[in-house]
Amino acid sequence: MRFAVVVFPGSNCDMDLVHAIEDVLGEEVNPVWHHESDLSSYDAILLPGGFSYGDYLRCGSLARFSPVMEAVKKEAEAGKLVVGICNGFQILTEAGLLPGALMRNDHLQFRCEIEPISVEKADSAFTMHYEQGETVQIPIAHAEGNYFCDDETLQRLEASGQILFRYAGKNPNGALANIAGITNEKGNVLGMMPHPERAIVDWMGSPDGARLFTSMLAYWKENHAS
Amino acid sequence: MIEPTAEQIRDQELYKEMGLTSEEYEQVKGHLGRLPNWTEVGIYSVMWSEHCSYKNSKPLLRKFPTTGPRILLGPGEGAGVIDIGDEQAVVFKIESHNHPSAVEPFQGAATGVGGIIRDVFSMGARPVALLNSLRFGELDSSRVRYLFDNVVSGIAHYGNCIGIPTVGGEVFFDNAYDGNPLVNAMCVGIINHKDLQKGVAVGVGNPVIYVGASTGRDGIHGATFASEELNESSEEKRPAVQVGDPFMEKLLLEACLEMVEQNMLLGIQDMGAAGLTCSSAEMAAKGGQGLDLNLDLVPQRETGMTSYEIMLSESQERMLLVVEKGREAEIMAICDKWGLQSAVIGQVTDGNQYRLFQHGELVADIPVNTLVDDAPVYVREEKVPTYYVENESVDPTDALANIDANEAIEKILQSPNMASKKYVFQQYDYMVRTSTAVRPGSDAAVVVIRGTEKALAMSTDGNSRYVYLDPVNGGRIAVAESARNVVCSGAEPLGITDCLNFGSPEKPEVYWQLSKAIDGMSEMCEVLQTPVVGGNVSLYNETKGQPIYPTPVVGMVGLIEKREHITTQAFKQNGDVLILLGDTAIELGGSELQQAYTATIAGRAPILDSGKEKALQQAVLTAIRQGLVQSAHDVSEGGLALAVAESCISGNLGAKIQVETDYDPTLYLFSETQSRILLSVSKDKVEELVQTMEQFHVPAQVIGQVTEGNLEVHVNDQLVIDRSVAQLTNHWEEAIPCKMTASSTSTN
Amino acid sequence: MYKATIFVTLKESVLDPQGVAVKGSLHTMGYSEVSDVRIGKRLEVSLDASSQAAAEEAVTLMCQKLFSNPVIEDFRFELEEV
Amino acid sequence: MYKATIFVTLKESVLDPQGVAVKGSLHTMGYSEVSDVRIGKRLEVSLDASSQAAAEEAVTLMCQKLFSNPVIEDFRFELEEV
Ligand SMILES: Nc1ncnc2c1ncn2[C@@H]1O[C@H](COP(=O)(O)OP(=O)(O)O)[C@@H](O)[C@H]1O
Ligand SMILES: [Mg+2]
Repeated sequence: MRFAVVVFPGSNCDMDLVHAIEDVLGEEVNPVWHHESDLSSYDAILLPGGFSYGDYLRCGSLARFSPVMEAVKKEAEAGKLVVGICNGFQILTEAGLLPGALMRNDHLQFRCEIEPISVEKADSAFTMHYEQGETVQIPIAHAEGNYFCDDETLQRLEASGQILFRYAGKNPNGALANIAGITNEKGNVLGMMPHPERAIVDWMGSPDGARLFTSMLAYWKENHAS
Repeated sequence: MIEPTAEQIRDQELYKEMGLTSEEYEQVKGHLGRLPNWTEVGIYSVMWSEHCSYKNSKPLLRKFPTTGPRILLGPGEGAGVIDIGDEQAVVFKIESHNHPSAVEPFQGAATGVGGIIRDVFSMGARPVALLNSLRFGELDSSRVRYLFDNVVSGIAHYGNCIGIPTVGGEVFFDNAYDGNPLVNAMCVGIINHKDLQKGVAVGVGNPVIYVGASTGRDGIHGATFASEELNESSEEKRPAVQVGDPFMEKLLLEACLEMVEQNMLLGIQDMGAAGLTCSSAEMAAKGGQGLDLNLDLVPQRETGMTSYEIMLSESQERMLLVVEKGREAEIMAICDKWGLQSAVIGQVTDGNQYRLFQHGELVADIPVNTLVDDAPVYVREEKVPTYYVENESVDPTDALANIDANEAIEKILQSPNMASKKYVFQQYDYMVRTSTAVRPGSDAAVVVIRGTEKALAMSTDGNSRYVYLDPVNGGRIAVAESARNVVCSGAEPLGITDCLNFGSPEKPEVYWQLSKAIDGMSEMCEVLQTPVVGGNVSLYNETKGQPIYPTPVVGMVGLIEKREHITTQAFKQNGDVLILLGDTAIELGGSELQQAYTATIAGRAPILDSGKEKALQQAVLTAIRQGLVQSAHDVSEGGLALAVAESCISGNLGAKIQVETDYDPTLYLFSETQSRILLSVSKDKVEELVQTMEQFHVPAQVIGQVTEGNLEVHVNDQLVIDRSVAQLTNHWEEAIPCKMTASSTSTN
Repeated sequence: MYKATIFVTLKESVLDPQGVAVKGSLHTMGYSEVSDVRIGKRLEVSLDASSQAAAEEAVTLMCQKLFSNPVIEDFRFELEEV
Repeated sequence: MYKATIFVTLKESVLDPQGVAVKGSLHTMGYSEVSDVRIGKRLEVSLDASSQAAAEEAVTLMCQKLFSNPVIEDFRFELEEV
């Protein structure tokens, strides 16, 4: 399986993701500069955390116009797995690949801590190695993770099982319905505020994030069992 | 603005406004053999400011030990460099941004972080961690809350955005810092030996290249500002504050490291204090060359900037490079990739002249060595302060009789100085780069080195109350405590960087504090074999004529050989045996107990015996490497009682302590005697541990065990502390948030 | 040359935590007479355009595509020739 | 009841990194006609006051103490009775 990690100017979790894929899966993974216009040779595309373009104006708003985003859209439509983590999630919503918006944390401060996260749906491409309803420990680190959408969108997200992760402890940012991560309708595009790549071995504080990556590999293998 | 003429500068003594004395002005005249013009006076004044020249501290700084078998580069360059094996080295430095933070806390603190990061990557190193050390007045003041909140979010903003984890630090509140907060930032980087860069201009005819943000009128004369006392008119020095752009710095960082990797650079130096002036003059002086700069080629953000303004601007996120002639295009290509602006602005010349041209005219022409090597040096008068003499006869215990230990522990856990600093560090991204193995909240932070079994432990420390009461012992303790923190994490201390925050050196009492503190620090560094590889001096920290407490801050870095040696302060398991290392006397001068119950400090600080300290640290490191230790925590502020409480809280476990003493139980439990460490050890390892301690002649006393119940302390068979850990945790965690939410924060 | 002054505000229906916090601060500072605070952005954009209409069209597009997020924000602008 | 609309902007000589980044993006999006972008805040404050003069005084104080830092920012406001 081949992974691309998109590097925007100001991305800062790009190498963390590359290392996580190497360490957890040992699969091929390449950082891809934001000028790239063809991602067709990759099986999965990861948009890392950080402060693309300084997160000026609104988080993710400037990155969305990077040339690579056209290619990301194309591959998402083709059904490839796309994951946006933290700033990556913000970019995906700004780009319209996921519904809603991520606003400033309600307490207005940046928040970094390991959070209990509940897995709301364990039969997705990203969560098949988790138990349904399981609570896992995954770090968050953001100032703008306060998920918002209109009522109608929320109902649709709930009804079609697009909410994969919710905060299971005290809501750390004011997110609507404790939402920590959602997919698109087709289920191949995931955006999440928690950082699974920061929780892959015990010394990091929790190994629980690793299973997100192993799930993706298992899903891909299932669908490419030739 | 019309610039004054050379004659006006002389006749109206305008150089004084820039911080030059009459004698210094005469020296400038002598160096030039004529009257200096406005630009030249500006250049001399910043180059000869305390911030750039260390003119008041240089003779004292020579006392520090700066060499050792592992030291690759000591003080002098951007940051110190220490070998860690495998052709790798650690690069680190601390720097102050006190005065800018006092007038614009968010940007002042943010640009302080930005500056120290540039110091590290201009050495060719990849920055891997940030720390800080902060001092404020007390949180009851809304101005202090405003400063505290904004300094913390400024630090968070810069570090989080650029993607370097802020893994540790310290915060201390005391009225001594009311008008003059301290903001010290430290950066730690890792480098391959072969990538080490230098800030030199060499090779006649080689181009000088400017990279990064364009130059504006911000921060003009920042270095001079940093070298003056704060007063009412400081507010008018406003343009001395800059706005930082961490996004730009991230691009600059990646671009520079790409140039380093491709071995393109002959010289690189960041434009920090005194901007283009300091970087270019120092590079030329170090290279033993002259330099010509054409200021018309300097990227400018504003129109109509004069040569004076361009040279003295402290606009952020800028770098100066010298490369071999002919390689300009390669540099430009990397800059273009990262969307950075770059320009060839001059060249290295034969000889010793530092020449600036603007609009086709020669606007400054200075022998470059006179800016750097011939800066004035002052040895000031020292005088023992009367408070020090008076304190000789004060016995702190007189005022501390009959204190209930239960009440004391709750009170002290809630003192903002001892309370949890989670309010602060939860705003820092301490996990980015996925290398943080010990997060904020233990004695030292630990960052692993990818691809090896090694890790770095790091800590910033400095108890200024001790230094005030007794600068020699206080200086020793600052170094010893930071080393102890690092040892408790399983690391061998390697070396320190220090930031000396003091009042005006022109006051003999302050100069005495500085001199004595350096004596104490030097001695401890010598004994622990942790040389000083770099640092920063911030003098004139006074408001309304009142100096701050003398505040040397020590940034210590240690090397952990194997990941399995990483140790934290948290208790690990019910039933583990608690062992107190070191002897306990009753030493309460400058203690938390004294502050909490008398609201003052008096007497003498605890004594530190450097030989005992060395033995203790060696013994503990040995025991950790032998795999005998479950948790280790240094006993410092708040004494044994606080050390046990903190280990309970971080491990979410209880403890049952039983000790005997001839002293008053509360005094015993809260005494701050130095050279003590609290260990927890599993039962089957106790014997071996005690043997190891005997080898090093370190007193070891079994004082109790880890439990799942309350924190219970029995002194002479009498139960003096009995509190649930949940309750203590709550007091400890809520203290600062409570103070912050109870009331508003405003700018004034 | 035209100068557009653009105002981006959170939609009425969206909670403005920053506004709420500022109001709270004002109250503890003693300004209890303040009943509401809302915080938005003001952008000043200088641009060349062949006509007022052309400038207006360009700025509208920039607002829709970049300056505001329609999920949470509204915008409006003023345009003057300079 | 009064409504104050307050504009807080960075001083002319102070770097506006946000404006610079947005301008850069506009250029890559093809809007090369944009020569400058500066970004500031706009606050709407509703307050009770006994007179226009009293409201003006209160808002001025709030601006100085809370809404802006005079070291790097300027402010100005409009006040209307509502
Ligand atoms: N300003 C700060 N930034 C980051 N971490 C901090 C800060 N202040 C305190 N901490 C963290 O909180 C913990 C306790 O700090 P402190 O009480 O100073 O410990 P110690 O007395 O052991 O040096 C440490 O892990 C420290 O790194
Ligand atoms: Mg300590």
